[in-house]
Amino acid sequence: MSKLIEIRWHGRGGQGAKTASLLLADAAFNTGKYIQGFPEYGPERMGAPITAYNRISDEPITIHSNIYEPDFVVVVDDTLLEAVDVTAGLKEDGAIVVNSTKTPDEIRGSLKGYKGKVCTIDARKISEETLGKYFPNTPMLAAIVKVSGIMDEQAFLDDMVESFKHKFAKKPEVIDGNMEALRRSLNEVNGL
Amino acid sequence: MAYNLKEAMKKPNRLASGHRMCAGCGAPVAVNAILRGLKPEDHAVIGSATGCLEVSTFIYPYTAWRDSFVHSAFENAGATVAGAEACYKAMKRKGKLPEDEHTKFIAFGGDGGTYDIGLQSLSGAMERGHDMVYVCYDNGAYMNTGIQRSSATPRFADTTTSPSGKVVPGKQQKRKDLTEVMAGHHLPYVAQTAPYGNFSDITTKAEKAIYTEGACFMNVLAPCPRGWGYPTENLMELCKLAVDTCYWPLYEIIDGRYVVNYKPKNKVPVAEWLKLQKRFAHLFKPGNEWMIEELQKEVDEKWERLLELEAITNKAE
Amino acid sequence: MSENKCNINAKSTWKELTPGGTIYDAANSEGFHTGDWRSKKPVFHADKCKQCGLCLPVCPDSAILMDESGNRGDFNFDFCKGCGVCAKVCPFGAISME
Amino acid sequence: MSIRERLSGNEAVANAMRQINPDVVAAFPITPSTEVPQYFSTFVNNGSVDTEFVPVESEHSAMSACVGAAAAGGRVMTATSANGLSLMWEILYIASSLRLPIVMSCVNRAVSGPLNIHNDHSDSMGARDSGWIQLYCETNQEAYDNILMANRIAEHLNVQLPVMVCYDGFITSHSIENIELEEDDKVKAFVGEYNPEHYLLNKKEPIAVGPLDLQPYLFEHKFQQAEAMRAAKDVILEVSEEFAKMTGRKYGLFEEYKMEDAEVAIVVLNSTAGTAKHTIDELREKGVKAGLIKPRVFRPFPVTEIAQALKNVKAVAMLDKCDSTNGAAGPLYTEVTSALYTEGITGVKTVNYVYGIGGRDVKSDDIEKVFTDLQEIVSTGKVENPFRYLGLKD
Repeated sequence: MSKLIEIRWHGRGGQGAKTASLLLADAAFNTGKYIQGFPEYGPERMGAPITAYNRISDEPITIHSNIYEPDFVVVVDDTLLEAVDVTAGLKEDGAIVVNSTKTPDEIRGSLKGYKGKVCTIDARKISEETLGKYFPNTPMLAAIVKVSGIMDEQAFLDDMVESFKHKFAKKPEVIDGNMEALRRSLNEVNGL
Repeated sequence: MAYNLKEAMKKPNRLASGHRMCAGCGAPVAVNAILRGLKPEDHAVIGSATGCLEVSTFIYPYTAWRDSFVHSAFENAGATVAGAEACYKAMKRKGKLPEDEHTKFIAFGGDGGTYDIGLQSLSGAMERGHDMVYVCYDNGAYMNTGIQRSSATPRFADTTTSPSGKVVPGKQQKRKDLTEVMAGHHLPYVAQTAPYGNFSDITTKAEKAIYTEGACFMNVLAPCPRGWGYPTENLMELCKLAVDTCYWPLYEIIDGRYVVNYKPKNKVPVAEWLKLQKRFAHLFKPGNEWMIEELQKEVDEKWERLLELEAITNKAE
Repeated sequence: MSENKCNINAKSTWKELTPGGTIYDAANSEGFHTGDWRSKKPVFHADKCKQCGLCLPVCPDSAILMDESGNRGDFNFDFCKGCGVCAKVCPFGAISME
Repeated sequence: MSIRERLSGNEAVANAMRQINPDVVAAFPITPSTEVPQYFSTFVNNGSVDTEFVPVESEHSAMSACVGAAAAGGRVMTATSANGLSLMWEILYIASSLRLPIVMSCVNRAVSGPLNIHNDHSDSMGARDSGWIQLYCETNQEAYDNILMANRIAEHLNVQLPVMVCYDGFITSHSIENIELEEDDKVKAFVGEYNPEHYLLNKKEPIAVGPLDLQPYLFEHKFQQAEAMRAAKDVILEVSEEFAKMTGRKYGLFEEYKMEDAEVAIVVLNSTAGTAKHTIDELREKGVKAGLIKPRVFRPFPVTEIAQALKNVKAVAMLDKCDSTNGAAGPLYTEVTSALYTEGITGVKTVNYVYGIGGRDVKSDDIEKVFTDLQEIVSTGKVENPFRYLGLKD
């Protein structure tokens, strides 16, 4: 990858879409990339739709606007499909990945005629089975790594185990579950 | 050490001669009395709000302050001195200042800079507990700008923005009780005082305030011959009557415990104090007796309340 | 009495003024005499003075001279503005305003 | 070796402050600068600095406490934005006129009203004549670097003026980006100890600060201040050169991007300059000789240098993220055109765009439109309306 990749995240306040975008930036940074991670700023309120952005590149990034024509879109909560035009500006040769129990074909109907690749992942199921609770961030992070191909999957997993060791230094018992969630998510993206 | 006037007067005047306060002004008398509370060997950083005191004691290139002095603006003496105190703590901690040297921090403000425009800055500095003393020299109006009413101005007083007119007879509101406001900050030491008698009350309280760790507050009556309208030589008489009428009680609040330092055996009627001042002249016109009665009532009620507070806060546990 | 050591006066050029107007010479106001503000002059009658000291703290201008043992002497007319507060507080009539 | 990191602008600045370890930090929270005192108070409470942190009750008191602390002899820092800077207004002038070397990060945000928390430059531009040195930053890297240099500049004996380091709210303050950090010990050595000549806490020499300064003196004191501001230019360059030796990162009074042969250029501050570089790269591929000047030092304003840098272009657009509401142009336009005229450069067509007000996003397309307009100005030789708006819905 040499060109600039732009990613837009849609979530709801409190679900961690912003955190997920920062985690992706971290992972890409740790594999040597230039990165940007920033939310669409405003008073963040629980439940309100929020947007976050990533730019990832092998070259220094100078552009500082929001992202209007993303290469990829991540939707952390499929109830947003009703409320938000999630594919606005999304490049046709890009892809959208939605956290949903539905199939990509079922989702495509809600996407206002988007013709590019549609992927889904059941982040709830993976999260609950591996972490015992619903944390959509971890599966969605792996899903966008898979869908976008922005970094080598093994390098991503190697980096994440290090960052989980750091993040969960006081409760190492959750590291395995998180790593399992990542591995399963890399394999359970539908519509590739 | 017990207060001794002549011993106290041997200390250097830390507000030096050559300042340009009015002849007979109460403020420099109060300031020097406060500063005699400092141990001679201690250095002080003194701040002042913009006001008579500041513009008359540091007119470039002359300073009347024997200690370090800082003035920034009208409403920020509290925060400015708090900043200097914070710096002292940091520099001490970093070993940038000699260990055996002690610096004390004192802010002065008139009632304008303290009761009104500077109240927020004062409240913040006190609440944060900087090791400093804030001294309000209260002359009951904005004297520096030409005697405009302040929230410290007594009810009915004639000022240039509360003139005694044909319809409205002077200031209509009671004065704010700032000493009580400061008591609500739960400070280790709060005192109300005035230059009085042999100055034991004011200087002893200053010493307590300066050497009590934490944020302390003093409210000092400082008569103004121009603003109050009296011949300059009457300064001490006006202080004495303010105390003897219980208009300006001498008291202190030590860790929440009230101590009334002086209880006159015979409270002098407040009219005796009022009649010496031109700002109250209209109260003595026929038909205006009610105003004097109202002021007397206000003074009496506040005095009784103060005595009650003393009783309540000194109850045996 | 300290002099105005930095020698700054109304004719000083910008190069001669201290930056920011900071003065490094504490209490140099003692070089600025306010005695000419006086319209009435206090007169000290040493014979009537009992050395009670009550006049000392009431002087707004610290213009009453004092010896090492704390006894008052005459006025410092370099600074006395003639307010008369001292005369009024003296219990013994040892100060008169003339 | 610099340390490769990724931080937000506010994190970077707070880290620079940790490395500087000032004596006093007094600050009051206001979006989007709030994180700076937040991160910093964590450093204080975890013992990684021995600064006295004063959590004041307002920005007015923040600047007042900074004045008290700086006069006392300390190295003093703070941070604010927008209305916080407005509330400091009175004391900004006092800080500079008392010649106190306070360093502030000003995280640029629209000044109310109506209330808006997003980025523009109305806050620091309003304070442009308050006697503070102003450094503007495109990225978190520049914010970090300028903060590291700011104390040295402010404290220099020829200067003794406060410094405001301005970077864009949210766009720079809250975005995570790559950054090169310097090691703590290197920063410590670079910044050095602050030993003021005269200070309140010096018992051996009590001083008086903040006089009533009447007619015989104030003019001369203000001239001294103006001289110090003029002297700051060389000091900024000296400090920047030393910084470059340590880090390899070079800073001047302004950055020139592809100006060597530029025919059309824009002058713009802060993060938009990055977007403009992206646009210029694209335009250059299409053969447009586009260039950029990004002022770093806005106060003192580099009159001669900026005029000389623009003398060979045919048309230049000044982009202002602040409307002076003077019925004409924004402050950057006024400064640059004044510089051109002063230097006798009259052949350059000039145009102003007020843009990005209240966080209105600036896209590469918007910048491209400016260059298209500039090319039209060059081809027609006329500027129809020099006072324009970019991104306004009309």
